[in-house]
Amino acid sequence: MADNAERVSKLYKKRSSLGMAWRQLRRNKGAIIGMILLIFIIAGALLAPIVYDYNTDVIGMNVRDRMQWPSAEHICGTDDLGRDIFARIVYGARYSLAVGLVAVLIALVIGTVLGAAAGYIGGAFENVVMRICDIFSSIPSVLMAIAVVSSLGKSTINLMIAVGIASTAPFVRVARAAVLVVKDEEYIEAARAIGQPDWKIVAVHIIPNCLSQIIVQATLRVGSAIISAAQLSFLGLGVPAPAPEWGSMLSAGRLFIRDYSYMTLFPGIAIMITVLSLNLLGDGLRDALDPKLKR
Amino acid sequence: MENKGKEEITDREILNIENLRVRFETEDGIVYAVNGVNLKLGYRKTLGLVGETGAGKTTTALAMLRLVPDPPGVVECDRLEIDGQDVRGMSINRLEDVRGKDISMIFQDPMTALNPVLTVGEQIAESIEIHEHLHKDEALKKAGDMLELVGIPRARLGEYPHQFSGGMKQRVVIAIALACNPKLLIADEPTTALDVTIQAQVLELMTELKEKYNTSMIMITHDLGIVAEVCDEVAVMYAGKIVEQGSLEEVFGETLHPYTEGLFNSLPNIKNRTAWLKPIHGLMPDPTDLPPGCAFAPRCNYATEECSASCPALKNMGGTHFVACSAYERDPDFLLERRRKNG
Amino acid sequence: MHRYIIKRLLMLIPVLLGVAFIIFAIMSVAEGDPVYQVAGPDATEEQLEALREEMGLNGSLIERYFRYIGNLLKGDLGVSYVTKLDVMQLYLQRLPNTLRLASIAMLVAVALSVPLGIVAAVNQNSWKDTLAMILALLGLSMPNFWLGLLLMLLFSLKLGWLPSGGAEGFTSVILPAVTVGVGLAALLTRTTRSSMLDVLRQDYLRTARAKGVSERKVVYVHALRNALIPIITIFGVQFSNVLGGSVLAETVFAWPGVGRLVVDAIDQRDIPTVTGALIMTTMLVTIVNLLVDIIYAYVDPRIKAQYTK
Amino acid sequence: MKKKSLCLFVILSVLLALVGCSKGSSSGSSAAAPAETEAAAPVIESAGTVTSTGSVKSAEVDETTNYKDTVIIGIANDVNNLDPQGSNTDANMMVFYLTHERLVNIDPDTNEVIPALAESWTVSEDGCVYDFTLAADATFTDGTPCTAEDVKFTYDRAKDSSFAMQKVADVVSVEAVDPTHVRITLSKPNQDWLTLMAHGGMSILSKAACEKDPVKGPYLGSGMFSLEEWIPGSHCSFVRYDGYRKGPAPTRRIDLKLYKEASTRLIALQTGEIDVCIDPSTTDLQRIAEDPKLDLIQTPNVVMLYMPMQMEKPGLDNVHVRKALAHAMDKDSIVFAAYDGLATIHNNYINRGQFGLNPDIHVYEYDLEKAAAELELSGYKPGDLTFHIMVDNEAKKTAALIFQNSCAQIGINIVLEEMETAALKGKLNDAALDYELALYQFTDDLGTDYTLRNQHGSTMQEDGTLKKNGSNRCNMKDEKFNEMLDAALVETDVEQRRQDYYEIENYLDEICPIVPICTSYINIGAKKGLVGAIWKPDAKHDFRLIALPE
Repeated sequence: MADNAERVSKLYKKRSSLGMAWRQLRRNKGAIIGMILLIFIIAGALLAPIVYDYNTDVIGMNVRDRMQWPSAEHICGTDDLGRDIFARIVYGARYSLAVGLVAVLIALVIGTVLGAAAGYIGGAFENVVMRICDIFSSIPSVLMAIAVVSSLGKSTINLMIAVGIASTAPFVRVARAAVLVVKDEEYIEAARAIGQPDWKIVAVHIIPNCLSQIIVQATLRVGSAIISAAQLSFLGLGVPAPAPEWGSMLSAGRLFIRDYSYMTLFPGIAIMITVLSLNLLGDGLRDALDPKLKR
Repeated sequence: MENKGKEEITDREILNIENLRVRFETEDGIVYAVNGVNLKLGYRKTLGLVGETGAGKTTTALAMLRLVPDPPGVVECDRLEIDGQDVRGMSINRLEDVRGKDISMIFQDPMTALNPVLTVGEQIAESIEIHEHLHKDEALKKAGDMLELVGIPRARLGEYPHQFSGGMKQRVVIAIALACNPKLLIADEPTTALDVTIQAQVLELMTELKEKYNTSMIMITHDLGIVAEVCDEVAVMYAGKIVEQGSLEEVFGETLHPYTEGLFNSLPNIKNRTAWLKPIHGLMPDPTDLPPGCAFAPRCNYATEECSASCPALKNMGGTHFVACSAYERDPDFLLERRRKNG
Repeated sequence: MHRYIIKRLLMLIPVLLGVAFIIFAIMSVAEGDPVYQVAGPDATEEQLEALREEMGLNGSLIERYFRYIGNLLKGDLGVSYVTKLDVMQLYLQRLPNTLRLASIAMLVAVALSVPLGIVAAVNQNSWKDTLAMILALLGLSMPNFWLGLLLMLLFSLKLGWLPSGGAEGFTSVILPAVTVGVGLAALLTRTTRSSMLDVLRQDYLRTARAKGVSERKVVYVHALRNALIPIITIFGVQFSNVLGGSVLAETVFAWPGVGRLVVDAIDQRDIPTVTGALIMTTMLVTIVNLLVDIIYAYVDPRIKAQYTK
Repeated sequence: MKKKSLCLFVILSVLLALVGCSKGSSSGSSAAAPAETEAAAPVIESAGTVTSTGSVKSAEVDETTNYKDTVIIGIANDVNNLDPQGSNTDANMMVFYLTHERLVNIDPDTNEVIPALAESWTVSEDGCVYDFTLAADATFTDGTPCTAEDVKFTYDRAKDSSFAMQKVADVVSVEAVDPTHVRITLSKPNQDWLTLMAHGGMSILSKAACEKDPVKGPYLGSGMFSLEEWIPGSHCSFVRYDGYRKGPAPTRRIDLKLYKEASTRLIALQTGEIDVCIDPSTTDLQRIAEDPKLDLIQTPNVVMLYMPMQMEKPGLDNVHVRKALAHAMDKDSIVFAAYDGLATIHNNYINRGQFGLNPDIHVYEYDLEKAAAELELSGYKPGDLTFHIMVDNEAKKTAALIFQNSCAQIGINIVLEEMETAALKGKLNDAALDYELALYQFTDDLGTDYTLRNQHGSTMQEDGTLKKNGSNRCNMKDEKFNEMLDAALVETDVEQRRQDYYEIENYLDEICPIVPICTSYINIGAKKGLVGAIWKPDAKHDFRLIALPE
């Protein structure tokens, strides 16, 4: 009897959501690899200013040492202005991560607020928001970002805004859908019945309930935001020189691709590994947090 | 020569399974779903396979068609013959010939058993096309006949499953299963998902068609009423094993296993409407972690310490009646409460 | 069904107007007075004023927008500041190239992803599945312009098999199409796989198997047709990404398509061309999405039925 | 799961192996790199005859050889306007040489004015009235005759064109005396005026065509070729006009194809997609020289890179700041890194090869100590000043990065603004003059007066203020400078005039309105055997007689 009860309760514990999410994530080798890689990259980005001096190692040039193939001294070689590519890549992580994170943060805040409000208020407001959302998502995001940057001018901030605006629509959708699901639950009715103001209901009850989906969405979006930013930099619309942004390093290396392919190889690998780790982690999070999407 | 002799022996049985074991190897551990099942079924007979959800009935049925998903399923058995043919070592091509022609299956949930993007006509005709090697138009024509047979106008051949109600869908499923006149029909809880009024109609249709086509049938159900109505033989399953088996009269009249008794006790008593229901307490054991002894012991009112120690084998108790319970080994005169009362 | 299509077409109008407005508004806040790009170094004030008038730069944003839409309805997107040519004509010159690239890229993507996704789903958790998923993940993580550069380095610079640029002959489309296609294929592989896994779990496949349908037919007829529905949706959504992604591939491979037109025009601050090309492209995307929705309705009888009622 | 991680590991190792391979395989070329650096010293190839003006003429067309029907030329900058009075980019100018004619031409050998559409001309005593006699059999490529009326129409139209108006500023009247005679009257004598008339922007248009179609009418000229197809951003092709009065061109069709990426352009040449590659990447020159199927044509150009400083911007209005910036310009490194050594440092304020170039000009050498000293003199502290510098191509970007790096060391912050040529031009032309620094170039060799006046001069307005001239990017308004120019212009003694220009350059050097940086090289890759082309140091090449043996 007691045995059976214990067994049943053990089974139940296995299925409790947060614990299970963490268990799931921990068991997902991909997610762990992603997390470790990401920690390395973030640590590199944070430590870069300690190891390298921005003015001499990263943007300072030594023209006589230009275009040196990878060696013990310069493990990723030097670029056309004699700057150490490895130092620039490590430092560049700061830009890529910052642009990715800030852009997603912009999209997340605007998107979640709008989406949650649309879902909660409903009616004409919802209709207007969703139609605008439709309009935004039918503009190819690269073109949208190009239009924004070309209009606002090239700067790191504008790049973040452009990428952020271009990735807002999915957050609006996710937040609205999540709110619609939660909105009619009884505890919301209860909160309303005791006279809590709407904004508080949304902030305290509704948003935390759709948080997991938003977190998943955000993790996966940071990766694509980094790629978008690199794309814009590649087109010459990104972080201005001499900042060591990966996309602009690729763009600069492209001129020498035929004889100095390492100049395009390493920044590309840096982007790929960063995005890969974010995707691995995002996939893992999705599997763990969002059982509906589980494969 | 030898083959011929064998045929004669097996001629009497449409189905012969010995020591069927199925386990699922998942990341969470190994699920022991079926643990040594022996079944034999004669021509034109109907076997009721009874047990609660998770007992391994459906898995047993799927194993007969070799439809247990692999991975994660692993199926092992000493013998698996349908109409005298060894299904175990059959090539996939041969197996596909057998499925739907010699043996076919009606699934539990008619809502999900039909492909939503194909018309019901196409779905019925497909089976006919495969097994009778007919041209598509002829197959479709025959599918229309089948549809009429199950009581649906032929005109609805070109409609999609979502245009049918649940009972109608189950009729379509039956039409698919019977399209090629199989020798053995497995019906896996065919009426569970249906309204009570429809249940009777569908059941009636099935027995009627079974008679008409001389089909043998395995009726998987947890509804003892249905068993009483349509079956000749009964096998009761618990935790992947058959715990009691025999003719309808034997199992219903001279119930031997405490679990079977529990099932009867869970039914409302029509004669005594004020009597309390006596459900079986507890849950079925975790199939990844089966107890070493009798799987029913933790829930059994008659269990002694010995029951948890060793696993009882299926023993003949006279006639065609078998039971797996160590109570009879300890005390040949052991009687269940139910029988003591009935006398 | 016709009513559904008509309704969708009517709903398209506000979306198209909105798209045009957003792009128009964004491009209007662009810094600097475009008149100086058109005027020569020695232009006088009167000439500048006359030019402003001629270029439609006078009036408020809303006024200019409605004038623009009015002209757009007549098929007039204005005149390029740089080449003085009709923007519509410039756009239409480039459009076939872009459509060619996009459609071949789509084909590449489908050819790579659907079989890969099916193999992965059918052999779930086997090494084939793992390999397919790792490939998809790499494809997803790789910036497509970088892939383009690597392909160019390998196939045209080192091996000399394929041209590195231009749009002449069939071979020139291969590298850009693969470049654009791979990223999309990665996404589609994942979609195909999860959609197939979803379908492969369905009872109706067991029904099909139980009636003796061969495994091949179960997967490719019964399962795939159902799995296609979400794939088609993604396909439609991705068309806009293909057009976006082709901007990069067009830049890397000097492919004279619409994306390149836009990027060049931005560099030249040729606002009418940027605005016109963006608006036309977005409209194209919107219309393609509508078409996909309609196809979707045809593939899935449930949706079709819903709208027929 | 184990399998999964194993798979990932395998893939990553394969990836790393690939990277490793490409590193390994290319170590060969890394060893070759120093050799390339040594070879970086400019070598003029003998693929043509270098004329005294720096043009390179390919061998001439030979009557007996069979030539290919079409010559395809890979160009770096798009042809973006086919109206001669609508733009002034090098790419467009090359087109106007093909499709149009001017009244006069410049002889690439001697730099002298020679007849073109005008077979002869006379100048009045006072140097103000020009009488041109047009070729009687001149026709436009649509077959209609080209007459004095067309010349008059063209010159009148130029008056309204913001691109051409400066060139005809002195023209008072144009009179079509009869179909073959035109009289042009100037307000004052101008030694360089005829040279100006040879500029592509002064191409003669067809009056009838322009009146019929104001946009596409100007495409029609009386040149040896007519426009076949123009797809902006892709290519621009021309077909031979068989009715050309001096006989048809040797090649039937010329196609200018745009390849923005230098590496792609060269590959196209190597694979035979194109016959000529204009301006290959300097890192690839060795490759062309080594390719037995190709010729490398090199000649020093007159494309002078300089940095204008907008003299009305705070900070830049201080001569010491300007001098500090001049001292911070590391021209050596720029030549080395931005041009692979293939450039010549330039310290003068007029172009190489122009009359009056001062050989003893004072040099602002690269010296950060001097720069810091100048900055101190200016009163600004290190860290006070931030300037934006506009660039429009890779070489300039590299130069700007080097400059930025040097300036950072003396405490002047430089911000790079990359933009396309057209945008940069727009900024420079903008009446608001909202820029500080730029890297820009001029290719004028139309006469020292025009160059100096256009680059640094200003014009007195009716209200008594000075207005900068069109190409005066530094926004210098200096009355004394204008007077010195006026004096030099009317000076008839050549030696004295030369001395005058020396003085003017010294005067400019003191003001330091711009920092001259370098002139580089015209580099052309062409298939062996190419004849007929004239490669000009101002990058406006003449393809009329180009031909490639079959």
